[in-house]
Amino acid sequence: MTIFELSKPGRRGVSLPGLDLPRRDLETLIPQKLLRHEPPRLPEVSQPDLVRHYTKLSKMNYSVDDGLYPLGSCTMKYNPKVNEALARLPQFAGAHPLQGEELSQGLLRLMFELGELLKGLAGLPAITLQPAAGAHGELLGMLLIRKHFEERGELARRTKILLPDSAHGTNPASAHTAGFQVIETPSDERGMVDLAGLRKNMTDEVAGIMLTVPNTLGIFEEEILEIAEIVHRAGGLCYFDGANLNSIVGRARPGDMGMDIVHFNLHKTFSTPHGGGGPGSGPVAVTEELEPYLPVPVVAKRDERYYLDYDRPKSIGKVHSFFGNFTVMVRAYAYILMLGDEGLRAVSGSAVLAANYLKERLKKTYKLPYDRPCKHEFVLSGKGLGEGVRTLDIAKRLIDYGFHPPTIYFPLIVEEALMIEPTETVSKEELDRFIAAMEEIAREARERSELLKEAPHHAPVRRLDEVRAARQPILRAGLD
Amino acid sequence: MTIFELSKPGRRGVSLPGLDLPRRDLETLIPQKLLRHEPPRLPEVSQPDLVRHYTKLSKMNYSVDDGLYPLGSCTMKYNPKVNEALARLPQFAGAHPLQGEELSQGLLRLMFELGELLKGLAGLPAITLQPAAGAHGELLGMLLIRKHFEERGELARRTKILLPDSAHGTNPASAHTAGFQVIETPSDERGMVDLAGLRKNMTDEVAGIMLTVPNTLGIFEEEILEIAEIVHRAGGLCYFDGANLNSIVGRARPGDMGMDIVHFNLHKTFSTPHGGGGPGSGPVAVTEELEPYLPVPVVAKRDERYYLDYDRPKSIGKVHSFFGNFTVMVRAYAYILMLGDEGLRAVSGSAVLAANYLKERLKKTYKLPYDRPCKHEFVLSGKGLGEGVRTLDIAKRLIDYGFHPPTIYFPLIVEEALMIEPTETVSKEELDRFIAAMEEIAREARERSELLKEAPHHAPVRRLDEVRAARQPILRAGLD
Amino acid sequence: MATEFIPHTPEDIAEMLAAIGAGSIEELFSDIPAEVRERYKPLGLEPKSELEVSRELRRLAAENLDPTGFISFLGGGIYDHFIPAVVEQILSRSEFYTAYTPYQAEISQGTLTWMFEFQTLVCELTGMEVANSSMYDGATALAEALFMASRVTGKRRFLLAEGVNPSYRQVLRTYAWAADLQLLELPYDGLGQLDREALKEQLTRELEVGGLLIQSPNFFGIVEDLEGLKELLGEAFLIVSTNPISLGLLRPPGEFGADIVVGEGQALGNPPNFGGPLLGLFATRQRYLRQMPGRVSGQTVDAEGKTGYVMALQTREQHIRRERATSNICTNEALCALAATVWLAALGKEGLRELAELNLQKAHYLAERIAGIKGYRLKFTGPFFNEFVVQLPQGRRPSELLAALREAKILGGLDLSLYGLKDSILVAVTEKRTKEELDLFVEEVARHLEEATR
Amino acid sequence: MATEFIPHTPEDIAEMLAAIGAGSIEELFSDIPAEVRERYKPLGLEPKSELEVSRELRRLAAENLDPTGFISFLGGGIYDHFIPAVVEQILSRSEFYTAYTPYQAEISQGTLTWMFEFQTLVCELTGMEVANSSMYDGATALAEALFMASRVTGKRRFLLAEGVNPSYRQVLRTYAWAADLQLLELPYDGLGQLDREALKEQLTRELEVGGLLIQSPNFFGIVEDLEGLKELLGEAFLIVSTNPISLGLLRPPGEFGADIVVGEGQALGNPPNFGGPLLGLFATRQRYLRQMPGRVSGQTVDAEGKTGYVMALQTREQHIRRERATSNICTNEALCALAATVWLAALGKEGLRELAELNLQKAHYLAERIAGIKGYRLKFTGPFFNEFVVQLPQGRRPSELLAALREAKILGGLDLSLYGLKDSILVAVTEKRTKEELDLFVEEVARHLEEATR
Ligand SMILES: Cc1ncc(COP(=O)(O)O)c(C=O)c1O
Ligand SMILES: Cc1ncc(COP(=O)(O)O)c(C=O)c1O
Repeated sequence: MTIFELSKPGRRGVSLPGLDLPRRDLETLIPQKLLRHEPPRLPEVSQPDLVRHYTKLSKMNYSVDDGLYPLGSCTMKYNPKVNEALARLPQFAGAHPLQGEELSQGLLRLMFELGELLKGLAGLPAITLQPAAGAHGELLGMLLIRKHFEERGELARRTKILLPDSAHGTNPASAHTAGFQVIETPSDERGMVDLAGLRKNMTDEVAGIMLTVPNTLGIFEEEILEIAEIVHRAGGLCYFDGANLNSIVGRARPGDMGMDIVHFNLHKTFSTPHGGGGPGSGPVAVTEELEPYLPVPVVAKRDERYYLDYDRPKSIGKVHSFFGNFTVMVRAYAYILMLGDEGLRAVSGSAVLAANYLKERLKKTYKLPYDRPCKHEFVLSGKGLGEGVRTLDIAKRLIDYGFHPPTIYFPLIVEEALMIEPTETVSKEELDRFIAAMEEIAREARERSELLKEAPHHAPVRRLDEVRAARQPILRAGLD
Repeated sequence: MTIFELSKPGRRGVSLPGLDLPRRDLETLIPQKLLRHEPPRLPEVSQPDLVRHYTKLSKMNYSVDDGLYPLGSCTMKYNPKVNEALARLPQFAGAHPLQGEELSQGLLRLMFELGELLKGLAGLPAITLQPAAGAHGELLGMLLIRKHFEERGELARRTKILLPDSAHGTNPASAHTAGFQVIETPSDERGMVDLAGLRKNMTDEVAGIMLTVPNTLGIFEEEILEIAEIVHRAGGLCYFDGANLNSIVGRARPGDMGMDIVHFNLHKTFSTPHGGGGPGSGPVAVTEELEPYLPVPVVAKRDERYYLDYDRPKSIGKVHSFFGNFTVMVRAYAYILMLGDEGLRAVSGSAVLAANYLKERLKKTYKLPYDRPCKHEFVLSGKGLGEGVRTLDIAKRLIDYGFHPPTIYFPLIVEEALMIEPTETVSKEELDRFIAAMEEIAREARERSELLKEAPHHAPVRRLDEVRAARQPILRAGLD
Repeated sequence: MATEFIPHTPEDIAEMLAAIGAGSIEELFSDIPAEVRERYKPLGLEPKSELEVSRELRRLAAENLDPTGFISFLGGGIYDHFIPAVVEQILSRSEFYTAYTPYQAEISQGTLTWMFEFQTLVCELTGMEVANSSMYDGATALAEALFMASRVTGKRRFLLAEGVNPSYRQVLRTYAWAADLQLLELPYDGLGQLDREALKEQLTRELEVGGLLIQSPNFFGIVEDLEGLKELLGEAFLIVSTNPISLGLLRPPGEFGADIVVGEGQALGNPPNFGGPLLGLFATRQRYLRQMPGRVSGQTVDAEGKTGYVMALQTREQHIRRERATSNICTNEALCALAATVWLAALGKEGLRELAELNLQKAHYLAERIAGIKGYRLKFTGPFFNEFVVQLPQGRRPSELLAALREAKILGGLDLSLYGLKDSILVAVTEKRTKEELDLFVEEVARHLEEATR
Repeated sequence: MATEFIPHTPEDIAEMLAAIGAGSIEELFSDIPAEVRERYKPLGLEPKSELEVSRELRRLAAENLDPTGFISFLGGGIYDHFIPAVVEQILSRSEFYTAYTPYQAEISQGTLTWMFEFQTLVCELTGMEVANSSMYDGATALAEALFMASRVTGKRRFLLAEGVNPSYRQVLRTYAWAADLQLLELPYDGLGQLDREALKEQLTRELEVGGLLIQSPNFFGIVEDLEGLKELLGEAFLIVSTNPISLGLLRPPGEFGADIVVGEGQALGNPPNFGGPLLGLFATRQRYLRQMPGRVSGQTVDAEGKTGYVMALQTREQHIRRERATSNICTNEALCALAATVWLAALGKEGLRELAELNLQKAHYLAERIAGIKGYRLKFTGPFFNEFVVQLPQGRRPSELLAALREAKILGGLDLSLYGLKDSILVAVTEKRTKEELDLFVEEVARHLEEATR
């Protein structure tokens, strides 16, 4: 049921003040031809009905506050509530981006300090907070690489970006958006970048490599230093997709691994809520060499005063209307301050512990194609469980057990993949309940596979027809 | 599942700052014998588990924001969201009651202005906002009556309070608490106070009468002026229980009906949320004659300055630690300002309209013992629907249809009562759905009565055993 | 007419009137005597929009102290404690705050479960066996204890320690007057504790005493010596009003044999609210259960044997027992009790202890430093928790000191001259105060002394 | 070690390590090269409690402007509009804000339903046929429109009106550079509108033009004359960036034949957030649907035939199509789009119109009154919505005027000398400004003039 179905002429959800000054005829202000003839058909609903509708909708969602949300690659950790209160302080949420530096010292200082902390965690000396999400950070990173080679006059030649075949979809898409051609480089049987393959692919037409570390199998690239050396020796740059930083935060730094560019997902590692799909924030840290190319403005400090530095002649320009997703930064900053070094270390420690625990327990029941110690996540295969049972069925059946399913069918290099990331914010009791559910489902797959194929049985709706939605897309409500 | 079941030693939901000054040994500060040996066994839970637990609990509740909540006598109307934001302003919620008048002018002004508005709606010249709920207001009202007769030297004789047999339970309890003896006076076949009976009961031992208007049958006391006259002529005072004011607000005033004392339920008529049982607020307006007895302090104004008047020698004293439920008053004040006269009139108009609409439609299916025009609510009987079906069964079955049941088994003068108060904040569509559900249930009662007797079927729990809870009360979690 | 809160369109209204057979809404009010309707006088208020009313209330708010700009040492029953953000997150779940009393248990398990948790927590804190799910506030909880003690003991005379919060004493006097009970006030001694000799004297003299009402920590912050009181009282009730936060460290009244323990629960996760809503705590002994006022949640099972909760022992309550109910209370302070439940669960076993100790240590640090200023001294020598009485140097006026502190953005405490202690102020220190703030307080007091003596 | 956000007790950890067969957590990190681990340098941060961090961030907040204390006329893409309290109530439902992208449709019907509503609302506002569920912000939405137009038309040259927000133009230049697209800027005329002659000239000259990017109301608040543009452009795309609030009154770009309509949706229920998060709106024609970037929710049925919603057309997206996706966007601005949905639903059909008209009327009242001050004039003569450019009297510096207004607690607008218009300021007026505030603004401007000329 959509809000439009609650609409009736004459209802309204909120009243507005009357006009407190003389009214002028519209036509004297705006030429008739530029005025709207028919008002947009917004719904007309009373405030009680409005609140009831969205309250009802909210209850049709599963969320982190409902329980385990082991969506691999997404780091669905608990979002500390105090951060919500802080991000809503009127001086933060109510600040206009053009109110001027003198009235924004605290805001700029917060951005500056957060940047310093993130630089410290990246092990890199420069940063921008401008990207609005991880993929936005990736795009920015690719633009920096582009600029780097443009400045050196190598752009015409360096047209390729290498990607492991396990890469997240945003990586090739971002590289492509920045005008690069994407070349896949293979993984070896351990799930890591195949060095021989890399050496072969790493020609002088290659601008750089994008690595996700740990990769999307949850496996740390043990030979990362060698990878960096191969790439650097051939004149390329290394991009570190930091989406999975939750696994090593407080223990290891991309900069120390030879990485030139790193993006953070503040909405993953640093616990800012995912908002049903966003907003996020994707700061990008870089080497000194790349620093001049960062987008304007850069938040800088001089004589205890913070300012926005626009005077950066080599900058690539701008990728966001203003400075990025500020109130997301507020949350991440508060989070890092609360945890401190010890807490950050505990985060990666417990995230990796929980993942390995689940992996060890579940591999007895499910196929584990890459059977190695993992970091924050691991990938099972749903294959071979029972007559015609697919990973999709397992996922839908998990819903009946009260859990959000893992990421499925990704990474592409594992057939029928189930990518499981518990995060550190879930109790062992909950992990054990999840294991029990997974085991039960495996049994059901053998004995009563229709239970899986027809799942979910206990959700606001039964299984939805995705094919139909693709074939005859209905993307807006019929209002006539 | 209680929070205690999530507890494990070493977990915690929030950390605290360390001590930032030299620590002294506890025993040097407090004698050993006054120190606790065993800490209270509070639960030890992490913040994610804490939030998930209470989020889960919240989803086991039905609330106004979920839909129709026709709990008779409770006026479960929609609570405007802006009032929540306003009540939480730090200058309101963070104010200490003893911070002094000079720092509290806005707070006192708000109370003063709200008092003025309520006086206007009561049609009475004096008010106190001190009572924390309706029953507290009743008690205060009874104390004022007590004081009135004490001052006149009639207390020894005037020991009785008259109550119609339809009265709400708090009325006799409050009268009794104030030291009065309760005498029931009968209703006539129309559901109103029987004047002949009243005349008989209204002796010179009677201090006054407590009337709920409209009464708990939802029927307006048409002869209220006669009632007041009878009582006054015999030297008694008239108390008006304003719990049902939603039915006449903006259209008629208790003061104009000859009432001497009126209590308001801000959490009913004035839309402040019920909080799962409270807090409420029960201001009491009185005649000039009773004004000197109001509890201290009274919020007063002199030369544009607001102050707390404690200098009231005839005051009965105090019934609350401070000034009453201030942040509830904030919400009520904002509500009245938003509605204005026109809105208040619309409230009672639509509340009465909705009730009569439901009544007329439902009386075709259910017994309506007092078939008269009603005000904001009406009372059906669940009798005679089907083989052994009781009102309790109807109520529980309504849960399966997604509605909160009405108040049941009250008022006592109707057998198997169903007391239905829709309020003005529910759409006609929702009312029609409720009617359809009630009709369907009546059919079920005849044809498949076990459906009712075993209801609810679609609730977080099945029907609960109340008898067992009374026989072997378990009122706290076992922690050993 | 459809306002934003009323979904009835003109069309809806017409349809409903038609179903009723009425010509107009007006007609539905013809049962109200015409003269009453005619006498109605509107308030003279135009409807206003949310934006306008918000602006107006924000303006009113701005006429007050903004507590975020001041360092507060105000106490006297209401305290400025830390409230973790989780509390507000849970309280703003509309399923909690827009529901009412859980009359229909099957769709009120959220409320009934936390009530059950709350009762357990109150028992744990106080060392008692049963607790209800809230009373209006600390003062009325104490008054209800008085009534209950009178019901159980059948006595009409009670002793009241003068260390009890003066405003509670005033409420007690009002309630006692209503019920024809007598209250006899007992003085405090130089420690600030109940004068035990006076008590003994009364007890030997007054054979008809129903109980003693005492507060610990008392109004002056002094921890009363509860040891031996119950033994002195015998059958008479020991009724203790307490600050629940202190019970993170202090031996609970239950262990001293108290018959009823009450208290103000605001400190547990509720903001000061300008004095309301507050949270009355009420706990007693199992044997007095059926005399206890207020709502309780009890554990039971559903038709399938699953654990669930219902309102238990409703036969004590007004809606069943009417004038013979154990109290007239109906609407209580549920949401404040939920706040307390979440707050206590968030702090947990260790946290409450830590918090109580922060209060204790900080209060003592400040007290000692103030007592180190020339002419200043602590009025009482008894042990105190997080609040203490400072006696000013001869001739100094509390009101002047407090005004000077206010200039320095410090709310220095309560002027006890309003409560009969001419030369003293009552200073409260919570975990929220930093050493820096305490030192500033001391500095400003010293500076005021200097300036005044100059 | 269990912090408040990690529920693992030492006991839990030991059990989990045992199940894994590891001796310590440390051991789980042995796959990271030792030298990398050894090089790790801590930040030097002690853990802090919620109370301490709150205090610290509140202190930072206090170093800024408190917007509640100022009257704001700042615009330039971000506006101070009324947000009814219902929006925050819904946004604080954790089911909404702690969920992620609705990959699992059956337990994401809440999100998918409002996305579907949002798409419908954007179509209604813009007069377009399909819309996605959000882009990062107005600037990147415009950049995505540029990319899409280039994909569809196969062209690499685009015309860009100079009236487009300068910061959007900068973003466009960056993106265009990445994709090797050319942007040719077209000037505005004395009305403040696109110079149509310049456009015609370019169109006759440039055969390879893929489209025109234009903003209306433009950066100067001027409503562009969109009539006839599509006819001039022919196959080339008409891409319009708009302020959605203006569409409560203005004829939507869709009715002028726009191929893509984008915009900044912050004004719809989102606070300024110091410039982020914002809300990129994106709408286009049905025929270009499969070239559209971003997520969309589509209606379908479940196994029992019940209506439900799923993420539709995912084959356009990066997680399926990878480098051939229609955009690299993944995480978007969902919660801001939810705010916009609730906001629009709360205002409703009448409300949005009323609100837009309040903006228009108030802006014109203020513009006229300022233009009535000696020496002040409106820079442009074209029609404007809620924002306008004021040219100061000769020799007057915008920065000085704005500083003077700031003293009077007024944020007077943007200094356009930073954007190349030396003597001008950009003033925005929303429904939140009262006549009183507008009159104060005029008074202060006049006073400043007087003082400066004295
Ligand atoms: C490995 C990886 N890289 C990049 C991204 C893109 O980040 P965002 O969604 O913030 O754009 C994701 C997000 O899911 C990811 O998992
Ligand atoms: C008629 C009537 N009177 C009095 C009361 C008592 O009000 P409160 O619950 O606020 O104490 C109620 C509440 O239900 C009521 O319905």
